[in-house]
Amino acid sequence: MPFIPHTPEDVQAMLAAIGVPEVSALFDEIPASLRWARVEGVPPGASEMAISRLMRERAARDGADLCFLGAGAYEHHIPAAVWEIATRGEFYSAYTPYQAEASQGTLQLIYEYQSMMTALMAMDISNASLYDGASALAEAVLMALRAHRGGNSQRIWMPASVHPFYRETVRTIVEGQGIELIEVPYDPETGLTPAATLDALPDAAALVIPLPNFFGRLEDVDALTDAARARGALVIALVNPLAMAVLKPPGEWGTGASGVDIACGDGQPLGIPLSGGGPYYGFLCCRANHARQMPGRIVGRTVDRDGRVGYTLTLQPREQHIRRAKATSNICTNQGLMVTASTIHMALLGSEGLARAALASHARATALASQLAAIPGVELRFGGHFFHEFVLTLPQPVAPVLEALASAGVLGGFDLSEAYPELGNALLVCATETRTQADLARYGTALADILES
Amino acid sequence: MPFIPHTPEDVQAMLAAIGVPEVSALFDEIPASLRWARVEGVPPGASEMAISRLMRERAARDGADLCFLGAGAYEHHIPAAVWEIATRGEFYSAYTPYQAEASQGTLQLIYEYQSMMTALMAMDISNASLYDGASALAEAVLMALRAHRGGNSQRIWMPASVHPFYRETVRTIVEGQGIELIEVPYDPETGLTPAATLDALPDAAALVIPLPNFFGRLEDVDALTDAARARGALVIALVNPLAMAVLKPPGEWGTGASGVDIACGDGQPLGIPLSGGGPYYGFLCCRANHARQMPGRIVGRTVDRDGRVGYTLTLQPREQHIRRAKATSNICTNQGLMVTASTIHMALLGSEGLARAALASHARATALASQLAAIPGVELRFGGHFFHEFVLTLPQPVAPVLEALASAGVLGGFDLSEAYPELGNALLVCATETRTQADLARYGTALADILES
Amino acid sequence: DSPALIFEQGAAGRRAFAQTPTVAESWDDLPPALRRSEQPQLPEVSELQVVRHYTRLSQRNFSIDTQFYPLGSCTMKYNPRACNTLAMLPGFLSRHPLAPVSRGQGFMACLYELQETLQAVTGMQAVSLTPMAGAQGELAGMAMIRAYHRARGDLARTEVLVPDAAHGTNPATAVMCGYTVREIPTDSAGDVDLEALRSAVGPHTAAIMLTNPSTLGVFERRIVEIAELVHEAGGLLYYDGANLNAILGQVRPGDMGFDVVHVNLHKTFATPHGGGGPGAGAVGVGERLRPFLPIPFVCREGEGYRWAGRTDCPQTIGRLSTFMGNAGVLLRAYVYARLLGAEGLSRVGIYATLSANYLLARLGAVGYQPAYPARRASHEFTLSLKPLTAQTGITALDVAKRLLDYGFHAPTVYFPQLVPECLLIEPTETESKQDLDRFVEAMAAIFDEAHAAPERLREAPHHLPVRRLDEVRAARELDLRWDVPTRPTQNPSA
Amino acid sequence: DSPALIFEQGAAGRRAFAQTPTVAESWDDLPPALRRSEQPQLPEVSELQVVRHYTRLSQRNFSIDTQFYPLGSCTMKYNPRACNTLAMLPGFLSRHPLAPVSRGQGFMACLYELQETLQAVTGMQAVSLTPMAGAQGELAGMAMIRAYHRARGDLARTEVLVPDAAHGTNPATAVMCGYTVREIPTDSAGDVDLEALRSAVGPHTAAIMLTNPSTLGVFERRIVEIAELVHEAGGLLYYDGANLNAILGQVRPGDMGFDVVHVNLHKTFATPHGGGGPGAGAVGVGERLRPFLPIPFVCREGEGYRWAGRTDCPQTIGRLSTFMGNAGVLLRAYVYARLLGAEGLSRVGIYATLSANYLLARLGAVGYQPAYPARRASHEFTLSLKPLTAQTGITALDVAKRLLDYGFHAPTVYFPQLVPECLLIEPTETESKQDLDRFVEAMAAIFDEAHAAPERLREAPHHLPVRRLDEVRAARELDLRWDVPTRPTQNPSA
Repeated sequence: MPFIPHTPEDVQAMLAAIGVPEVSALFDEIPASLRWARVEGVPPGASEMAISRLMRERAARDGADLCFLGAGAYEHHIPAAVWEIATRGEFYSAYTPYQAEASQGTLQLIYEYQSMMTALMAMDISNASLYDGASALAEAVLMALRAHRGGNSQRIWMPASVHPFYRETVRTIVEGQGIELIEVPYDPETGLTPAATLDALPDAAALVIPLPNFFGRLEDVDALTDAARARGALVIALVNPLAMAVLKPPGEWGTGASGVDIACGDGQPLGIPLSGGGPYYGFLCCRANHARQMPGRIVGRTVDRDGRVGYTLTLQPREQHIRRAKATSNICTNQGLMVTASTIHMALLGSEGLARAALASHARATALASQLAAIPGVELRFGGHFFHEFVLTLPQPVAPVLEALASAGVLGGFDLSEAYPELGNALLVCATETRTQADLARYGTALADILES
Repeated sequence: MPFIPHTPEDVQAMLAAIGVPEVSALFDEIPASLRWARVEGVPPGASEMAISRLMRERAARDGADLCFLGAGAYEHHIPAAVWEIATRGEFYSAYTPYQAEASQGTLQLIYEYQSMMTALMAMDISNASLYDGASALAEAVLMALRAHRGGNSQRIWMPASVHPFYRETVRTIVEGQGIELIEVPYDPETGLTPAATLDALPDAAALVIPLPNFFGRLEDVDALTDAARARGALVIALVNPLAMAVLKPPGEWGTGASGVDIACGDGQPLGIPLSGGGPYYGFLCCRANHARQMPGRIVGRTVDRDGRVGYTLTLQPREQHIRRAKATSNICTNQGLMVTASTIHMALLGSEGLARAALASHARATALASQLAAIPGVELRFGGHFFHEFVLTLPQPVAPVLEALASAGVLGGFDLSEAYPELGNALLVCATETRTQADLARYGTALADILES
Repeated sequence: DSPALIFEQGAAGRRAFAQTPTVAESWDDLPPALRRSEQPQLPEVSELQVVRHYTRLSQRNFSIDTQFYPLGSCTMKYNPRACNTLAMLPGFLSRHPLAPVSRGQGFMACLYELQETLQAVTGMQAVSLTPMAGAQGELAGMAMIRAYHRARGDLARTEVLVPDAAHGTNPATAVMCGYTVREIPTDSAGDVDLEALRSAVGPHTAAIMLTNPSTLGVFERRIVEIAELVHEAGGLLYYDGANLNAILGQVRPGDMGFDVVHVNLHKTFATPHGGGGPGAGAVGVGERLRPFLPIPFVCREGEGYRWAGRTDCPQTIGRLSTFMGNAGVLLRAYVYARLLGAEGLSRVGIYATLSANYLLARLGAVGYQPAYPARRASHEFTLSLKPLTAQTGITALDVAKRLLDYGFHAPTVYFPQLVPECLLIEPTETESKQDLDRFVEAMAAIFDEAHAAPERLREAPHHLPVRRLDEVRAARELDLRWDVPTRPTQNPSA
Repeated sequence: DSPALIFEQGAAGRRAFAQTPTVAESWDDLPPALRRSEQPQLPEVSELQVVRHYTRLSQRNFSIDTQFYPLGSCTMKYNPRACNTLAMLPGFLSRHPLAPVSRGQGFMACLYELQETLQAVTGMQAVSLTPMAGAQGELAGMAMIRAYHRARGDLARTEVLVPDAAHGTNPATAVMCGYTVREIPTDSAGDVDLEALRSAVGPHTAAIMLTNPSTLGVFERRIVEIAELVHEAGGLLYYDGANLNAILGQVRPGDMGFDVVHVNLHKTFATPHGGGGPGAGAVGVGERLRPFLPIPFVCREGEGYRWAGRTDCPQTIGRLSTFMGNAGVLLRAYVYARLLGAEGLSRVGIYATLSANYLLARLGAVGYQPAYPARRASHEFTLSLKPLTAQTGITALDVAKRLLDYGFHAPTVYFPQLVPECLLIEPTETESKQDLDRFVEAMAAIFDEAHAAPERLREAPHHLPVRRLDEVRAARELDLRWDVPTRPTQNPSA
């Protein structure tokens, strides 16, 4: 009986204490017609030895390729210490820190996380995490609608330069509440969202501004922030947190560094492995005046009865377990363990380390862009600045090329033809600091070979 | 400066406190002729990211073959919990538990280890570990010579059926003290050491008895124990500890279960990965009357000033840091972390789990022996009982066959031709509980193909 | 006092050098207007300082690996270490979510087989693994119900029925899906008040959300009637899987009449709680809701596996996460399911129920008052401390805090709200009888203390890193981050 | 009280079922006379019980990852986590020691490059990695010296010279190699008494064993004269590498005149101490001793690597371990060396020395008495508490135990024995100035307590899991294992 410690003697003693002759009696309140369904279609149990071998064999078939995929998930160096500590039983198997006295480790760590994330974003307040970047954007949208004064607008300006899966996720999550997502088109020449585009659109409660955007391009965040403010809209920044080590943080966007209202994104680049798509975590920061509209858990510093510093969950009346139907969100479980890892990661790299990782990634991507664009028929789709990810156009359809690259052990990027057919044979390519010159050359050679043949 | 936290400001403040202008002044007592040697021939430092990639690439070239090698190191299932707990910082980075109050975790664990190991061996006392099986045998030999009453014999009876590398290691370690290792021959028909063989040999202080012996054969330990005793010699058991879950333990060998004096061996089969040969650990148990001849650390249970139970290193006057030239051994560092893992492993498997693992290994080996012996020209070298390891003779030289098997991804066993030329084209083969029927079949097919071609 | 914050341990310019790229690349090609003018104030510490700080912080936590957590409704069972080790194999960790499925059939096979297992244990027809927690599973379920009614043109169904004992996520989710919530009272025996339900249900009813066994720790005995009632009115039944551990392998939500179910893998399938997450809230549906499943899910094609998306499932409610939900959590749950297998999964409900009823009997004998003394416990049960409070002034909170001193995590307190001074206790199937007995001993000692030394309880805990915290101050004088001293501008890559 | 032993938490028949093979195979083909008649009394516990027990036990330890260890002569520096992660990659862990070298060139390359690195930092000509700890490195070194003299037919050399301040392993090792030990006194400045050495050295001298810097924490200034003296007499010089951290990258033992050196990789190369091991004690030799190196070591052949054995090295002293020493420790040391590189290795000695001299200066200012006030500290230094003991009765042991209460591991006490009431303090290069300062503060507080509240110190520690233990009782009433209650015979595989 895997993981069940009851011996036959234990069972007899327990039944005697309960006063029933056998275990089935404990289920006697369940209607007989429903009882004793058997689990069918599930293989019999196996030992850890057997399952370990199965999983090792399955894992060996995966993850060995040279990866130039980004598109929302990025392969960065993660110090060994991060996960050796994060998976310590006391973090890994702890419950949500509702019993503060028995959870000071997790609580202090989250307080430090909130401090780091607000520093990185130049914002006032951070929550303790949401599920992932896409769902964090959905929560940011809902939060903005709650926070938006002076109007009952149910509209959000959502640029087409936002990750298509993010947009789709937001739609799934918010559409039950009758919220309208107004697509803000991008300029097909630049891959950017001109601030003037908003002029043609109806008023909205908030504008989402991505930095970098899905194409790796750097939006004119100051102009967009100003334009949204001029229309009375709030601003939601959607950012790559690693990029914020070198790019202007959301708290300083806009004329006079007025800053955005809400900043969100996916914390994956900060110490979270690719892991097939998750678990990652969503971060959400806001200005102080929106604190009570914030969804999710928040940790505060306080003192105990003896005046000693301690940490506790605070502002809980926003949450579903207290406020039920009137909560700011239905969120309960978040991504605590990911935040644990990410906090350790940020502490290890510090601002200098994060800046270097960001710029090294960018330098690798820049070098790769030059190499690939030098291949006959391959072109950079957009001129100008990008950040560690860029769009190429190929002289032929992308899918078969990617397939051929994969056969050569190279994951060449993300095919944009489905989400952005107007871009033609477009491919989104990424390189991070983990890629060496030799890796770049390998990609270049493989692509050239495929296109030639 | 990897791992050095000193900032330039720190250094200045520290130098000021010392009262020297620069760091080089701190080396001014070193003769100038010797100073400032530069490290040459060592590559420059690299980031963890770069070295991680290097090591991953190197590791990927290794350990992927299907292994039928035993010969002193055995691939058994190790529960994931074992090393996840053993590598916790509090075990991994702790020092030797000399400060008992600050080391109760390690000390209680070693006390539990000693309890488990004495239970497994049916002996009175266990130390806290030695380096590995071979060096443990050397320490056992030295201990036997100290403990041997009634004589100044410097001779030890050492069967040729003991692992040749063990014999060589013992020789290296003890020969400085003028100790003579008298080889006890085995019967080439049975692979066993007949007790009567001792009759032809001069007296010795102790007899080493392996179980199983190097050929996987089960020596007649009772007869050998009795024969040694009859000659006034002590008995040293050299055993595979996993086998002791099902075989008669050293404490019960001999007529009337008189038991041996010393039991030793390699703890590797109890939760230690193959890891290219180490770190493993040597275990050493003895009867109570030999306690003060035991080398290495020993933990005892006692009480503190308030009468609470606690654990501490004890009998330290045997050791080099107290007794210096008169110590029982020069050993200082042992294999504490391996013992930590092994204790957790034994606790997880229990006696039932160990017995099942032992018998499953044996069943796999038995099945493999039948399959391989069915290949034309392949024969079991010795008839009769063996334990999870056996000797085959091949119709052609072993080395090229092993090479061909390795090319097919199968590590076919250990070539005995160098150590035992008298056995002809002999090959020592092992299978453990980790091998499936499909694995056995793969070996059989590969071997048949190679021998046919 | 609490350890110094990691920020306070730093010194300007200190770094964990092995972790930063050795070369500082230029940022000259980034537009000056978009460059960061000041480095963010992150800790400046050595690697050893980081390792030591977070290792020591971890020791200030309770956890399953160190304590028994009789935490009702949370199913704090053992999280097998193999699940972690195997989900973190390098091949899985380095798999990019957008990598072609041809390069990850092993990963895909695990997810597919997990879908099948969840179908089997819930009695559902199809499963999507993408929801990232129970609450997102609820969202997915209610969104599917909404999509179902809309697809039929049945737009009048604006109301969702929720029993008053339900988890807070239920009403919150219904609201997120645009529904009005109508609470259904519980009768004195702990069952749904069937009369109240009958009068509430109607053509405006979109669904009822139920946990069975309920949060009161008892099995809803008239579930078949409830299902008939709601179905007859055209509504659907949502099963909140939070309490699935109670009936795993014994009863299937599908057989009870539920149309959709979410499974908290971080409860029933033993994936770690991680100090607050990640979880996973897979959803299973019957035939009616199958067209609306969230994407992506895994389907089989020939010998292999591929993602199913909008093309396969045009009526899908869509995506709930950027990629494939909490994939690593799913791998852990898969390993757990394989270790247990069919017979092992069946045992879970049996032994969880046995342990709960045992604790209930023992604590009743000590003098604690069961909230529903005439009922069997499911995998959990409720005590009401009201009599004790009346006698001694000692509250559920006092008992909870005192338990921490005895080395046990507190049970869930003050939930469900309809039981006054409630303790909700769930031992799970993985705690040994010895540990259950030790818990009973501690509860008995506290019962005695409540009468003999109530002050000691009111002041508890005494032996933890901090005593009771000033939560009013925490909420009033918000201190949510370390105050950053300003630092001069500098090129972050200098 | 201490937690119950794991044995005491069991119940007959309880198991960690996922860990035992599901089938109990028969033992019928094993000879009945050799079958075990009673199962060994191992714990019978669940997996959760094991995980919880050992997790909790671990929390009862001090360790580098949680505390500063100013432990002289032990070089308790940070053990980088990457070294562990990378040495435990599945490919390395599953490598069988007898696997053909063609199937493990990555592993072989690591060992070869580590040999090269150790040659470079010690100034030696060849290295063997096989010794499994410092003491075994010493054994290897002394055995080589013995083999060298014998190979030359020089059988008169029966004596080994050892300074009185030497580590206990030095004389113990000399004896294990069949030598008589002659102690050489230390002069008042902490150097070897050269006159005494001169009168001791002669044709009977096989070697001198030296640590430089010595265990007194000072550099042996006349090392060149000592080397000449011993060499002229026909003896060799053995370098005990325990204190190599002090001079890494600054001075090489080979340049000082040593013929053989061992390197404690678990000190200087930051591999973990693991609560007592495993270590690794690689030996390096000059040309004279090269023919005697222990086997196996790695040699290069063409593009690849292979083991060198007796064929390559016919005069070898032989094997010291069954296979290749503590290979996994060697991988950790290799990763460490690569992370540091040439320049990083050079920094080790500098910053270790800086930190030691800083602590020495600060503690001297507090009022503690340096044993050699006129000398520079090396990477460590000695204090004598004799004046304090005279004034207050407080001993080195009292100070050590009180430090534990302050959250610091104790320094080495009562070693070297020639310094009365000795504290031997080694901070290493990986502790930050803040942590050194905190240590000084604690030492200052203890200094004050020694005068103001000596009872508090004599009773220390107060805040640890246990107070001072009765070691006399431990040695007199030996309790070395749990007392096993007998259990009836049964077939272990039933």
